Parts: sequence; C-alpha cells; structure tokens
Amino acid sequence: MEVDEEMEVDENVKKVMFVMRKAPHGSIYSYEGLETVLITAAYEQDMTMVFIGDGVFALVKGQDTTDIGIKGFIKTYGALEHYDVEKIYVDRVSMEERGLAADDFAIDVEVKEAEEIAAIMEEQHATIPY
Amino acid sequence: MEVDEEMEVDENVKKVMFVMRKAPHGSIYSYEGLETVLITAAYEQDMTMVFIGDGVFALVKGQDTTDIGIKGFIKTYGALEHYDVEKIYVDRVSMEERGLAADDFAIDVEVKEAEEIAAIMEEQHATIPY
Amino acid sequence: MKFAVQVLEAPYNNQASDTAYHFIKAALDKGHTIVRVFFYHNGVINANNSAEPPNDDRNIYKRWTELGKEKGIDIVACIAASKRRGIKEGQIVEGTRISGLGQLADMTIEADRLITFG
Amino acid sequence: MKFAVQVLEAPYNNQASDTAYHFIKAALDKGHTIVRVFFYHNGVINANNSAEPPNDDRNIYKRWTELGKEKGIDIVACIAASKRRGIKEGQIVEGTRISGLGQLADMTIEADRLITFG
Amino acid sequence: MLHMVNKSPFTSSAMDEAARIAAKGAPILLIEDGVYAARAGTSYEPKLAEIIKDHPVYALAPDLKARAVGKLIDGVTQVDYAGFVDLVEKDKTHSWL
Amino acid sequence: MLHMVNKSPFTSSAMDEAARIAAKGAPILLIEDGVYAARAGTSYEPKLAEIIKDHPVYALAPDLKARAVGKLIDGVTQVDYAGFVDLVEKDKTHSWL
Repeated sequence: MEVDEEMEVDENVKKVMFVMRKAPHGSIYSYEGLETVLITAAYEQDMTMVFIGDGVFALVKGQDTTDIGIKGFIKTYGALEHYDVEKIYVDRVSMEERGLAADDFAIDVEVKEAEEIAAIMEEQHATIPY
Repeated sequence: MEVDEEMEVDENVKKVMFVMRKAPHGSIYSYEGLETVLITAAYEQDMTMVFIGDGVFALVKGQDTTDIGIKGFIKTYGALEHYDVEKIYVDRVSMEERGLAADDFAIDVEVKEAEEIAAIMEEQHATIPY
Repeated sequence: MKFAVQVLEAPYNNQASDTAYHFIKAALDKGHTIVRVFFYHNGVINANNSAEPPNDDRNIYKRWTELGKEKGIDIVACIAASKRRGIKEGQIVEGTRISGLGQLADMTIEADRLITFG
Repeated sequence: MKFAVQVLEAPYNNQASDTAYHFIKAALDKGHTIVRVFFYHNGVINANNSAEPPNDDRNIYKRWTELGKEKGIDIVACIAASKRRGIKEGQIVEGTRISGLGQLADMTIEADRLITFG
Repeated sequence: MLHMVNKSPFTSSAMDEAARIAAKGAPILLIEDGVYAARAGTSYEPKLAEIIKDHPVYALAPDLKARAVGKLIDGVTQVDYAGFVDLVEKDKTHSWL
Repeated sequence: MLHMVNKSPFTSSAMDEAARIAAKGAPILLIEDGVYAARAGTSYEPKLAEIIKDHPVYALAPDLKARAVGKLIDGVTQVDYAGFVDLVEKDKTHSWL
C-alpha cells in the first residue's frame, strides 16, 4: 500500500492504457497487443487495459483453437495479474450488445460505463490501440 | 452485334465479375483491383464490374491526390472502355446512402437495384472481390 | 472439381492463410483439384522465405511448401504486388513462384470455382 | 515537444505509412522532436529493403531512409512481428533497425505524445 | 451462389451488404470473425433472424469453437472444413471481405 | 484527448465507437477514409450532426481533396498536416483503428 502511494506520486511512473478493440483469431491484433502489454509491464508503469467493441470477445472463456490450428492465447490473460496488470476494464455496452456478461470472461474484469472509460482515458499519459 | 452474339455462345468465353467494395486511397484494394480488371481484359472474357458499398467512392470525379502524395487512378477508369469493359454497374442504395448521384462519377455507369445485381452475380462463372 | 484459390492477406496478421490451407487440405481429401493458389495484395507476404515464426505456433510458410512442393500445387505470388512489398525471386518459399496477374485471370477462367480468402 | 509514432500497416496496402510520413515532416518543420518511429503488426513491412515500387509512384521505403539516415530519427521494426512476416537483419531499409517491443514501451514513456497510424 | 462472410457484423458492414445483395435463397457461410453473427443473444440476432428467413445460413464449426461462440441462433447449420468444400462444390462462391 | 478516426463510417464501427466513448468536448479528427464522415448529404450526416454538438470535429484537408469529398457538414473544420500537428500538440491522441 505504501509502495502504491509512493508510485502514485513518482513522476517517473506514467499512466499507459491499452485499448483492445479487435476480435481474436481473425486477425493477430489482439494477440500481438497482449504481447505488448506483457513487455510494457516490465517497465513498471501504471497500466490499464480496456476492452471495447469486438475486443471483448478476446476474453471469452472456453475458446479452443485446436481445429483452426492457431495457437490460442486465452490462458495468457490469466498471467496478467502476475505482471501486476490489475486494472482490466470492459465497456458495458460493447459487452451487452454481444450478449455477454462478466462471468463469461476467463478473467476478472471491471465493467465500466462509457463515461468512466472516457474519464480514465483523459488521465492517461498515452493510450495504445490494438 | 454479330460478333457479340457469337461471343455469347462461345463456350470459351466466361462471365467474370469484379466486385469493388473498398474506398480509394485509404487502402490499395480498389487500385490493385483495377489493375486486375485491366489485365483480365486481355483474356477477352465477358467482364462486368460492380461497385457496392464504399466501392462507389472510387468513381467520384474530381479526386486530387497531390497533397497526400499518392498516385491517383481516377483517370484509369476512363481507359476501361478501350479495354472493352463496358458493363459497369453501381448499386443504387450504396450510391444514395453516400449522397452520390450518377453524374458525380468520372465515367458512365449503369445504376442497378440489389435484385438486378444479385441476378447478374448468379449468372457469373466467377466473381472476384476487391 | 477444379478449384482456384486466392489469398489476399498476410500470414499470421489475418486468418485468411489458415482458412485457405484447411480448405485446400479438405478439398484434396475429397479428390478435388487445386488449379492454382494466387497471392495478391498483402497475400504475397505468404511467399516470403525469410520468416521465422515462433516454434510453438504453426508454420504457415512450411504449409505452402507442403502444398506446392509435396502436393505439386501451383502457388503464385503476383509480381506487381510483390514488388510493392519486397517479395522477390531468390527470397521466396520453396514450392511457390512469382508471376503476373495473368495467372489469376487464367486460373479464374480454367477453374470451376474461384474461392477468395482475405 | 517530443512525439513518438507507431505504424501498424504495410506500406502501399494502407495509407498509414503515408499519413505518418506527412505528419512527421510537418512536426519536424514546426521544430518538434520525433523520439522514435515504431513498426508493429504488418507495419514491419515498411522496413523491407527488397521492395521495388513502381517508378511513377512515391517510394515509401526511401522516405524512411530519408527520415532515419538523413534526419537521424530512430526507426525500429519490432523483432517478433518481423520474424512472423519475414523481415530480418541484412534485408532492412537503410536508416531502420530491428529491436524488441521494449522500444515501444520506452518511447511511449519518454514522449509527450504517442500517435498511432494503422 | 454461396456468399462467404469473414468479418464481425458488429464492426464491419460486410454481413449486412452480403445479405442485402444476395439473391433470395442463396446460402450464406460464416467463417473466421464472421461466425459472431451466429451467436444467440446478441444485438445482431434480430437481423440474422430476418436473414435466415431468406437464406440458409451456415457457420464454420472450427471457427465457432475457436471463439467459444456457444449457443447459436436457431436455424444456423454448422459445417466443418469438409462440409465447407461440399458447399463450394454445390455453388459458385463470393467473398464479402 | 484528440480522437483520430481513419475508417469509413459506412463500413466500420470505429467512428461510432469513438464518438460513444470520447469524453464530452473532446475533439475528433477525421483522416484517411475517415473523412467520408464529414461529407454533407449522406446517410451518416444526421449522426455526425449529433456528434458535432458534443465534439469539435476536424477533417484532414489533403484527405478530403484526394477523395473529392466536396461539401462538408456544417461545423467541420479543415486542417492541413501542420494543423494536424498543432492538434496533437494541444492534446494527447487516441486512434480508433
């Protein structure tokens, strides 16, 4: 807790947000995007991931890519907490339009309203779109 | 006219349709697609081009790509008639949704209803999407 | 039946190369003929022999060698599209070749079916 | 001000490389600094030195050499993305280099602005 | 003619365009990210339910499984790669990319 | 934050998503195929007219000219590449690809 508070005021710690908007497997964006998140974690910045639009599909549990012969990566999301990536948000409207609920996801997420996401985006040092 | 009728019954002449659905410049699909049309013309098949969705934007007259530094190709459409590509159709709904009318285009086109396009597609030996 | 296959996207970046491969395998299993596979747009990247994809994932480039060399399927990358994207003779996947757009026109006419993956 | 630029699509196939170039030129004209240009996804194709684009069109690869060699901007293609798509040392555009994703994290932190073209 | 759609109906107009142009009765095959159109309980379900009145709709099973699409909209038929080949044998194809 | 959109609003959901998420008052910059959203007289005009009530909307002039977009929806401001740089200097950016 003390460490966290220290970090908040550490000028060298920047807020960086990864905005995930692509469905998995049809294109590599969500996978290569996740690789970026894991690498960036080593830099010990204040990281946030937000899933908007088709990006929410990347988190759906039970994905099995055996038959399409592509390496799946749904389990890699489970590693995020070990990398101290703890702020993982899902846009409520995107989720509901796609018939999903929070317990359809493979990891714990916080469901946010558009206004909340907008406010968090505005606080960032940088946002990276995938 | 006689030649045309002969061609209609020539079994070696196949109906090939090019379905253009991409806007110009943002991606190369409409330009590389047009290159394919010109090359295929040399094979003397029964060719049709149809513009659907954002594809209709490719035909808009007055495009000037000088400031984006990309080679424009709106003039190349004018060459189509010299290649005997004469069946050039535009989907009416796509055109109207985009606020366009037939006289906004750089070349003469025939505006078609979805049902007409569907019927023409069904007659083709092959359709090529760009 | 004679099938011709067009692939319009780069391997790994999009699923098109994967779906094309599985489709072709299933078609061959059913005794169909693949007249040609043609790479266009970013699809020409499929013919790049300099790639080193991760060991724990499928190797899309090797699949083309399997189909082109072992199964004898004609696999062609468009020369104009290749030049724009840096694919050239001497640096292409075994079992593929570079040629003109005429090869696309040609296979379209010859085949009973053209199937495009993009 | 310090800008970092990310390019996510292949040259010619998409306009991203063009817009990035015009943006960078305009930024330099106004006295801004370009911390780094990072190529990711199909954007790594921008670093391929084997391309021969048509003579009557712009040469996107030469633009990167102009920015990287003449203007001294650090231009990096992601190594993991490059390996998947066949971009490798010895075959890259003069004025560019291949390195890890850390270079993206690094420039994101260092720059005042990150601008992504895709 | 078999109309193939490989893009998500939530982010691309491809599915809507394919359905609008396709001749009545022509089959539609969902592949890759296109299979999300077959998912039950989404905001796209009413549209697909309309489409399926005029067109047989197929979805590629390996792509459904890869995306954990789960429950499908009534009337959607699953095919594997062999079934995909059979559909292509039966009809000419067009891809709405 | 400056929200950049480079996809056509007729074929991609990017513009709609950007506008839905962007904080009220945040500027939106249309570039590349995104500039078609600024065209007057289209089926998208009513949506952009709503968006422009909450967000200053800019469009990149070289992209408008390349596409012969012509008459713009009221309130859209044209910028050149230099103006683009100025917008980025003023605000952090996010690209809705």
